[in-house]
Amino acid sequence: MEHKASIQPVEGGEVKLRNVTKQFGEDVAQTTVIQDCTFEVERGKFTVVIGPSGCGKTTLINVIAGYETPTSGEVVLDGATVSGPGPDRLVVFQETALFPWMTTLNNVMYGPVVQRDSQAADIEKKAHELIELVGLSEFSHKYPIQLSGGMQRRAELARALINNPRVLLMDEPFRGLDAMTRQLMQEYLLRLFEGSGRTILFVTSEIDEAILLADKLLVLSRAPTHVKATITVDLPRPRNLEMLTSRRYAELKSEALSILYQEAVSAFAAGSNAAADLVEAFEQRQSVQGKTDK
Amino acid sequence: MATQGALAIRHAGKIYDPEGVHVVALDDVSVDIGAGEFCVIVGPSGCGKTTLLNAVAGFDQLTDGEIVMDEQLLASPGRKLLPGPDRMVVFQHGALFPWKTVLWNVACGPIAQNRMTPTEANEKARELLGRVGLAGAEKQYSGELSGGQKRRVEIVRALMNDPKILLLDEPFRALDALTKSVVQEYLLELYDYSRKTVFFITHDLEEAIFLADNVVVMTTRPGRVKKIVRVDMPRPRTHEVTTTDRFLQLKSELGAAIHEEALRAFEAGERELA
Amino acid sequence: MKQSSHGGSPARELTTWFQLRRWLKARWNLNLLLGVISLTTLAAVWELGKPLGIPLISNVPPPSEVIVAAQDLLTSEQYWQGWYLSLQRITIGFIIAQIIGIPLGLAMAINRMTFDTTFPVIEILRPIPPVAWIPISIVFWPTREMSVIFIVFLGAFWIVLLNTIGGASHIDPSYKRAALSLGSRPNDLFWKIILPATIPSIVTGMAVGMGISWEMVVASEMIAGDTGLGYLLWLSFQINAIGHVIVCMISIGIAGYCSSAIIRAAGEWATPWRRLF
Amino acid sequence: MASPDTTTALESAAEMVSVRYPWRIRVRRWLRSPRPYRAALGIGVFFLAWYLLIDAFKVWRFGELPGLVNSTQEWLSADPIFGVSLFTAEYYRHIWTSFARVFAAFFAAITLGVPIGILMGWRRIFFGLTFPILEILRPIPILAWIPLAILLLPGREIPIIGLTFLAAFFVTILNTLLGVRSIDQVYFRAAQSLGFSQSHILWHVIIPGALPYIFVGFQIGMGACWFSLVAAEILSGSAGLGYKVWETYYYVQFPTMVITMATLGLCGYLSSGLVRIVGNRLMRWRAKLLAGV
Repeated sequence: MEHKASIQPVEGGEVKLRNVTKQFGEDVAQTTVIQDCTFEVERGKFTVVIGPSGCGKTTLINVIAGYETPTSGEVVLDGATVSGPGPDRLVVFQETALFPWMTTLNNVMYGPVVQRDSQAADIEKKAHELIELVGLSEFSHKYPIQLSGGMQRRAELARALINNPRVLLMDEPFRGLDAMTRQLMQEYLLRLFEGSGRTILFVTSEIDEAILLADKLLVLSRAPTHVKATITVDLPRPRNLEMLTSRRYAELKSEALSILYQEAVSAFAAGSNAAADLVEAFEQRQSVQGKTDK
Repeated sequence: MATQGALAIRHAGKIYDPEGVHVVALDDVSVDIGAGEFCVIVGPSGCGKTTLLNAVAGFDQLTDGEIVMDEQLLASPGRKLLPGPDRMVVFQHGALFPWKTVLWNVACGPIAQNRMTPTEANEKARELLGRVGLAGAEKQYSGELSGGQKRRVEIVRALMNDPKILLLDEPFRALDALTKSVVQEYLLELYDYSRKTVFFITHDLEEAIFLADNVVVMTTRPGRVKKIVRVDMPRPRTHEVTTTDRFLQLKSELGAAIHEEALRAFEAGERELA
Repeated sequence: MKQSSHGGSPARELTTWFQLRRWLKARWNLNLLLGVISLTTLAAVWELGKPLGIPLISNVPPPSEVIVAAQDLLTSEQYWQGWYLSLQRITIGFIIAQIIGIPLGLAMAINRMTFDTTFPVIEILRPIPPVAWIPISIVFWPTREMSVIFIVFLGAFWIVLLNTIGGASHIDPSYKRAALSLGSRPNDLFWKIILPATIPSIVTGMAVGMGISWEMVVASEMIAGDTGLGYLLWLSFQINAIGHVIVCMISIGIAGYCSSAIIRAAGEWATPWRRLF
Repeated sequence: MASPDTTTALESAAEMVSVRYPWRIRVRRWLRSPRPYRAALGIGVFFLAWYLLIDAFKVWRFGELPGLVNSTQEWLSADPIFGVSLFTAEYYRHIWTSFARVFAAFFAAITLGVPIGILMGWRRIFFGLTFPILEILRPIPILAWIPLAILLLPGREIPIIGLTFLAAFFVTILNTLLGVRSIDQVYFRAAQSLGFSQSHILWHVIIPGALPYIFVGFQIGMGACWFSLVAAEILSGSAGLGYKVWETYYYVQFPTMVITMATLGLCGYLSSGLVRIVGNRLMRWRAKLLAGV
């Protein structure tokens, strides 16, 4: 999978969250999903957010993308407060959100076409280039239902990239793919973006995926969500799957896991069934570590 | 040690739609699993792993070859095999009846087969559920459980029937990595406790090595046996083995083979759709 | 095939036989066979009902008599005029129902204010069976023709309206979000996202609505009409020409089936993205 | 089996069991939202339009129709001009007659339709034998059966009930069939592996698994019952709400016509509500699943 075209860097892309709080509902039914969340997505870096399932990661992405307005606090992109969705921050969705009634080509062309900022012929040319870049040239006239899971994710990537977003928001984009396809997609993503200078905010619940991709790893607390810890991932680039066996990787992983563990314990104490799985996972790991330390 | 449940698959072949598209799903696959052995099949999507499992379970018929259990011919192209409680299956997406409680789900097998009275079955079910850390969940509907809990209940349900062999079809696929590791350990614990023969299918190489006595790597379509590797790490295992040198050695030995097949499958998949 | 590679297998002879049976199975469509059996039995029971004196069925003229009646009816001008008029009523009433129902449904799904004010009124009117509107429709409309069309309209209207609302308000929010992110204006959002995403539900609503329209045209022609297939059915019954009654029933069945088939085909054509290959 | 019909049935099945907050919170929320006031506005405009178009200005043909004031007065009057109001026995006699017919027909339809539907979904041979007949009969509108029903069935009462029955019967069969077919194959496989007997599979897999669809069928069937009941009563009845609608037309008792129509709406609404309540009771597992507990 070699590609001639490559991804050009863009201006800007620095995202700052300042004391963002998001609440839903009112009265007795009110819940706070995000509480006083402050962090920074550095320009040109790969920032990964990890947290226990159901902790409000998707809400966080929704707030940054502008689909939800924060109850208090603000999201700042390159100095300007975000006030709604826009093509400068594009989301690659968890379950694919390609429009099923459009072919791959039309899906990719959709952004520039509705923004009406360039000639139709230019748009189509550029769309074809990007489709080739993600390896889907033969599929440009197929509908999403006719593509495999991995292809759909790549088509969605192309649909986002054609708009030259300043930040790419990826919300568990590889969820639902099988282990093998997932690894292939991770490698693919690394090759595509390493050295491109693009700003990416990537959300995941898989620790291995998180460390493999990240420059900076943000560990979230359970709901109400805030950043519990920031870990700088200093593994060298370009990265490959073999790094998953390195010593530094193991250190980073256990650092992240111990933070996640505390969160899971408190979620479990609060009566969450999903957290039960996690607490057990960590307890197992602890006993393992205890033995190896001896 | 188990004396029952030795499974031999000899020259298994499966062709879908011989007149039309003629898809060869399995081509001359032979696997021998000793009684009480944990055998894991790894391979990319569409390599015929599930076809093989379905043939053993009795959901599907081979078009070639035969399946022998404990020296007895179970199935061959002319001999239709029916599903039964001697070969219990744990399904990819789970098959707990969502309209029943956990206890009912676990206890229903022996009751339906008239092997136990409801009281006995419920008692045994409670004991086994306790063993996998689910005491107190009996009265919940199975749809209310978390992913990891569901899988545990399902394995317990299978074991309740005292099968000769357990067939697991990518049972942990939908779980995240951490949850997966818990359920894997529970599975190993139950395996050490019951010593049933296990036939396990997965995509995930680490999972395969961690669990298996033997790892069988299959090629992408048509499914053939590419490599069989014996995992000689001692039991009982916990996740600490995943950091040992032997584990990493096995992983790199098998990793290359699997990566190659995965890529081939990936490209074949794209060609097929084009 | 590669059987010789392991000819020693005890299953070898069986394999050939097995393949033969598979082949037979693939050619010999079991369902087709069963269908032929069941329909032949049905026809036989119907035909023999009278000579054998089977209760209920013996009152119905057997197929042989129905065929004679059909020959009789198929040559009459009134019959073909019935087809023409019923189809005309269906078409007009049905199209009006789409013209009003689809935009109203879309408006209700998009605009909360419209929904909140209109939906309660719909909830009040909808449970009244459309047939019960026939008398008031006759009183209101200046001609019988108009009142029949109104009833047909009413039959299709509710279901089309409800399906449009349902379809448009259950669009996966991630489609709308993606579209907004990519810079859609409200216009784009409506024409390029909401409308195509609603088409499958609209088609379903139309297919069901067409069925109800036929019910309504038959009912209103029987009750209040003086032409059309429904009226002919009722007339035949009143002059005790039971063979004609059955021919009319079959004709209406065929007409209904064909109109649904047309809608299904149009739906397929309008939603190419739902086809897998 | 992803036909469009299937998806709508699924959606309505999902709607049937909705997430429930405590009622006090629901009421408070509802009152705080603009919805009740908008609803009041919508209904107000409807009745006002009725009043203005008919009672006040008699616009065009609306002048022929029964007015809001007349109809309401008649309905609430202790001594109604045309003999039917909330305070007359005749009113309840008609309601009772129609209700009795609908429920008799509905129960007959479900006791026959559900087993047939289950057999069709479960047994391939039975499906092959019955489905063609169903497919041939189904396109014929229920109301086109009226002459034949009168002809074949004895008396005046049984043809009406028979026709009402037919409406619900087809719907029930079809939805039950869809329901059985919608059950994931994996549950059947699990049941086979677990050594379930056929009756076990029937009671513990097929019936609970198909129940959501079956109840959607019941709801549609209940609607169809009222629908064909009215037609049958108009054409051959001598009592009942449908008959009354036609009679009031015939004798030009228009206010009573409105009363009867409104009553028909109310009866239809109540009976489908009843089906829904029973369905929710029987499918608690689904309520919990959908609420995401």
